[in-house]
Amino acid sequence: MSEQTSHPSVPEMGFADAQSMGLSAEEWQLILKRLERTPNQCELGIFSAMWSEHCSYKSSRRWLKTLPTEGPQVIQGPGENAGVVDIGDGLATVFKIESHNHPSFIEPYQGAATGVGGILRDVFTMGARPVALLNALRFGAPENDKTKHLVSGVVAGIGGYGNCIGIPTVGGEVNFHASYNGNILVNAMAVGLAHSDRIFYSAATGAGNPVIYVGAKTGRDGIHGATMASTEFSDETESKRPTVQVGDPFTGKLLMEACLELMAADAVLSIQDMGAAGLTSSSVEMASKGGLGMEIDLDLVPVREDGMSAYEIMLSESQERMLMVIDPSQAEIARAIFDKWDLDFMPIGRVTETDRLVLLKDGGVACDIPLAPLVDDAPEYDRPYQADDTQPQLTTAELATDSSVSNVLKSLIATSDIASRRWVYEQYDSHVMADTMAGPGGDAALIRVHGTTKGLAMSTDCTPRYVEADPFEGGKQAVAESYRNLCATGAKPLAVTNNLNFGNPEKQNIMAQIVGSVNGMGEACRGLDTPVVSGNVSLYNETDGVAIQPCPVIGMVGVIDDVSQAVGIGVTQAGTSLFIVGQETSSDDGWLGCSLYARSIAGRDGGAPPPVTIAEEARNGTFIREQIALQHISACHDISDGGLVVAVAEMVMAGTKGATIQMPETATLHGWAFGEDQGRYIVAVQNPDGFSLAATAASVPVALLGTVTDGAELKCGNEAPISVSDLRTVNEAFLPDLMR
Amino acid sequence: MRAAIIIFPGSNCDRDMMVALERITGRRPALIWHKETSIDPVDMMILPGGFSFGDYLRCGALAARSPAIEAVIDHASRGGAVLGVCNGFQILLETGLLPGTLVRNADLKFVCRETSLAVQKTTASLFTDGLQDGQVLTIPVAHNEGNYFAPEDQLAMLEDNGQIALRYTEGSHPGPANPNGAAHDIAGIISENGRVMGMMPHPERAIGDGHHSADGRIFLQAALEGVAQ
Amino acid sequence: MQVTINISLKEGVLDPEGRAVETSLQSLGFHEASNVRIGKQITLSIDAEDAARAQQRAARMCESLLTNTVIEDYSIEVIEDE
Amino acid sequence: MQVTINISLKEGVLDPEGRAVETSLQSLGFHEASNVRIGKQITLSIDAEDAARAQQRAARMCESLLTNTVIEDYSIEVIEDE
Ligand SMILES: Nc1ncnc2c1ncn2[C@@H]1O[C@H](COP(=O)(O)OP(=O)(O)O)[C@@H](O)[C@H]1O
Ligand SMILES: [Mg+2]
Repeated sequence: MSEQTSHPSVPEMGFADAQSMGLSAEEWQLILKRLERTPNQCELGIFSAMWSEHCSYKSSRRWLKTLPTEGPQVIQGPGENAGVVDIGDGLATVFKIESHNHPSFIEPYQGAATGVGGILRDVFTMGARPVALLNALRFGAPENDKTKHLVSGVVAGIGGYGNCIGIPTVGGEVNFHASYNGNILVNAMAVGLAHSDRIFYSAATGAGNPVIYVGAKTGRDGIHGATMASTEFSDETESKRPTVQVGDPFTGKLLMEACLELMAADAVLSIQDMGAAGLTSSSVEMASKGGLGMEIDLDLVPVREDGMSAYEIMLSESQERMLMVIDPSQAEIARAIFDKWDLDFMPIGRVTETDRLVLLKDGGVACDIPLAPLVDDAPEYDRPYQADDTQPQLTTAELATDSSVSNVLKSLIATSDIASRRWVYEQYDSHVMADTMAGPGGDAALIRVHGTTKGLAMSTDCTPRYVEADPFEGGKQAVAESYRNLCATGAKPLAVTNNLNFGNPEKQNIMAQIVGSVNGMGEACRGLDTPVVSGNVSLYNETDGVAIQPCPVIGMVGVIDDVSQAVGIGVTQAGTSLFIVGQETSSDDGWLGCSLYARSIAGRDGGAPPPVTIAEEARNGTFIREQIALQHISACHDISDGGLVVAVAEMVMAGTKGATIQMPETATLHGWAFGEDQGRYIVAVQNPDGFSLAATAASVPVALLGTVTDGAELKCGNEAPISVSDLRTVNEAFLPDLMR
Repeated sequence: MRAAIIIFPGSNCDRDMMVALERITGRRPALIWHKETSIDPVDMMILPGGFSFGDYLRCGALAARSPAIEAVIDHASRGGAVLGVCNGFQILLETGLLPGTLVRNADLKFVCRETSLAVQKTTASLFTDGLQDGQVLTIPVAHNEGNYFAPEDQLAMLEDNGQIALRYTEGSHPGPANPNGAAHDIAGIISENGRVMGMMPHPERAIGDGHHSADGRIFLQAALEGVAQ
Repeated sequence: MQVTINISLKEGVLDPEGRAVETSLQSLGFHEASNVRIGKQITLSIDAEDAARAQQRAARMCESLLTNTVIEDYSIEVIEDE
Repeated sequence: MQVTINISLKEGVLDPEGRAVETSLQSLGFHEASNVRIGKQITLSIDAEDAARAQQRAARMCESLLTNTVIEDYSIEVIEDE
């Protein structure tokens, strides 16, 4: 016990200790210099957590700064718990995405569940009621031994938390690739609604004000999770099995309701959830953002276990906890609210004027360090980078095969990339709150906004194979695809959050992936007027030296003014005409390089991905939204994985009718049918002539593709028709078969 | 028509039910915190869906021991109408107001999807009097423990007494009609006097206005009219 | 006093989880496993003057909350503190 | 052979269910109850030549399926058939 009780410098730490906490020699030297003495264990732990990649963004910060973060719609950009975007009517949407990759690999259920819990806290900390959850998941190859176990645990965990706390999970993405065999990705996104003049921030205010700890008790869960999330995985870490955090969605729900009630009562001055690095990051961030100091008596922290050291209390990642500064005159009201919800409410310290973090324990000082170096002087690296060789541009001719379009279609929609995700999303409560106007299974999800006619639209997207082949184009593409998903429902995209999942940034080619995709993302966000308002970085996603396919996930949120005018992807009206938007009739030599066709049918990985032209994306997206608002479009779907014919098949499977499409007479038919050229949509319209005229007026190329029919068949050119129920059977099989 | 919705810590469909009833009747139901020991007289008490007490121990077990439940039992014993939806159904079984139990879905997975329900009018009940026998309603479910179970003799009794009010039936969903393995395809049952009903599907999520279906509104409307009779 | 309460499903009561576990065990090659049933084990401390009293209180807890007597049986073990 | 496997959360791992049950017991007037932890008890038959072998197979089942060794401990009891 005596180790932490007396003076800060006992026991003395050495470089070896720093190293074991993930700090480099330079960082150790920097700490000694800033402190002008040797840190004790607790202090060193605090430095190591705050300077971890996870908290400090030391490898990515330089590049993140280049992203556009401003716009008239932005109320709060990156730097707070979540981004805040104006949606009119005095309302704002608050959202963020976050990764829980490593914990989910070790304990898939709890890892995924606590990921969801954590991102929800980020959103309600800002004063917003969470209204929707999304996720982006990447698993190893379907045939890998661990995949099945990880899929079932992660999906159950996401559902376990979201379903219980009562926030609908409305969308996401799942993909499989061998590069994720030893390092899955579990990214969770939460979207909330708040009054735009009632946003809560983390900066501490008012020296002397009480610092209150609320929520669940502190245990020894996930100590040093933030540093774990910042180092490479190896079989050794797997066997080390750190105490994992266990989520408690029930307490999470109580905490959410209590916090929202407290905020409505005007008692909160500043508030911060305890996420990665727990009490350390919350206290440091609150104090430093407020330009103040903080003093905490660790003996007052509600703990679950006996004999916890200062180090353990500060670095515990126990879930469902918050730190707040409250108005002392409101303390009784605040306490009554937490009593009602049966939650701990404990004044543990106060805001000070010292610019220092002072921690007391067992009558002594357990830590006394200046705040500035923890945050402002956190190391920032300009890591060298060198891109891998650029991929060759593959021609359609060299990828052609003999199969008929219908046969290729049937193969493609059965693949792991395109197969229906129903097995996943039916385990998520997608309509609790009763505001889900469009849930999983379409392009973007839509959530109605009470008291208005509006709907929030949201989607998560990334195509790692494109990013791997060309980080810049791939980064652009992730934004463009999200943008298309929103536009396809009729919603105007407003802003994005991103989750940069990469390998070890100390390797030059990985760093080049980061730089390239952030640059691409930035260009797309600028061009599409969707600034980045929040995000997360997850690096060192490697196992035994092999990196994952880079996966910079975009989460985009937008608004549709009248949600009753939104359209879905399913075709429902026979006799309507199908058009391709964003493509001339003559341009039938599609882009097959890096496509799913190339990989699954032609057996050829790689090749340059389809380029994205942002100006065309903006023009086409705007046109689609206008036509939907004018109610000229009855179904709409963007063209992405698998290309044109796959998109048509998805519209038919999701709808109640069949379709007939004309196919060009061309030597490069497979390019036309399965090319993944960007910026395109398929729409069903009532009035083809009017639609063509409008497109011409907007300078948007469109081409008539076919008709929606009463039959239950999809007919491609002169090929034998395929019954829609056969398509569904093929498309639905993959996940249930895998998970059987 | 006065309705009260009882809220337990962890309930999460209380607001949904309130909004649905308000849209249907134009009148906002009373919201009652589970610690209340007395409840002003109402025509119908509703136990909403969610995860009361985190579904810990057994679904509905901890909620069924809440102070407000005594008022619900009292109300029911005086012939008052009670509706339990999803977790509310689980709570009703734990209180003993309805027989049987709900165990984990046969495939051990949470299930959220549309289901088709056939209305069974084998006995008089305020909940089904306004509906047609065999009428099919499309209403979603979302639960982990909706697999209705009772010993064979009790099931036979439920059948004989006409207490099975809703049964899963074939519909448009690609999966099996019965989403959870419930005995006798039971989706909802009523008490012998027809005044207490528990059901797994969520009518409040199918009241039109952008929901996939408006059949939940048909169901709730019929129940509200039944109570008013 | 340290008390352990074992709660098992009554015979004849459906146990989907037990069945699923049995199937998984079989498919993992544990062909010798059968009749898998899943129950609960609750451990708690009870502050009581003697074992008999602890036993009695535990039984009350089972009857009033811990078990669903329609489908579950229980047994109680008390270990006296030394 | 009749085998009972008791699975409990490792010490220090949060047991939200145990906590909720404890609170509920308290509010029902069982103030003498504390430290409530909830685990699982799996019973099964194992066809094996002797108890040692049954024990060994049960341990294998625990490691490969029945327990989550990251957060759970287990113990095995074998009752020989007569
Ligand atoms: N992990 C998931 N959770 C919830 N919904 C999902 C998940 N994965 C996919 N979906 C849903 O399935 C549908 C198809 O997903 P995806 O193929 O990624 O769509 P798109 O290509 O249009 O981006 C979408 O509606 C998506 O929201
Ligand atoms: Mg998508």
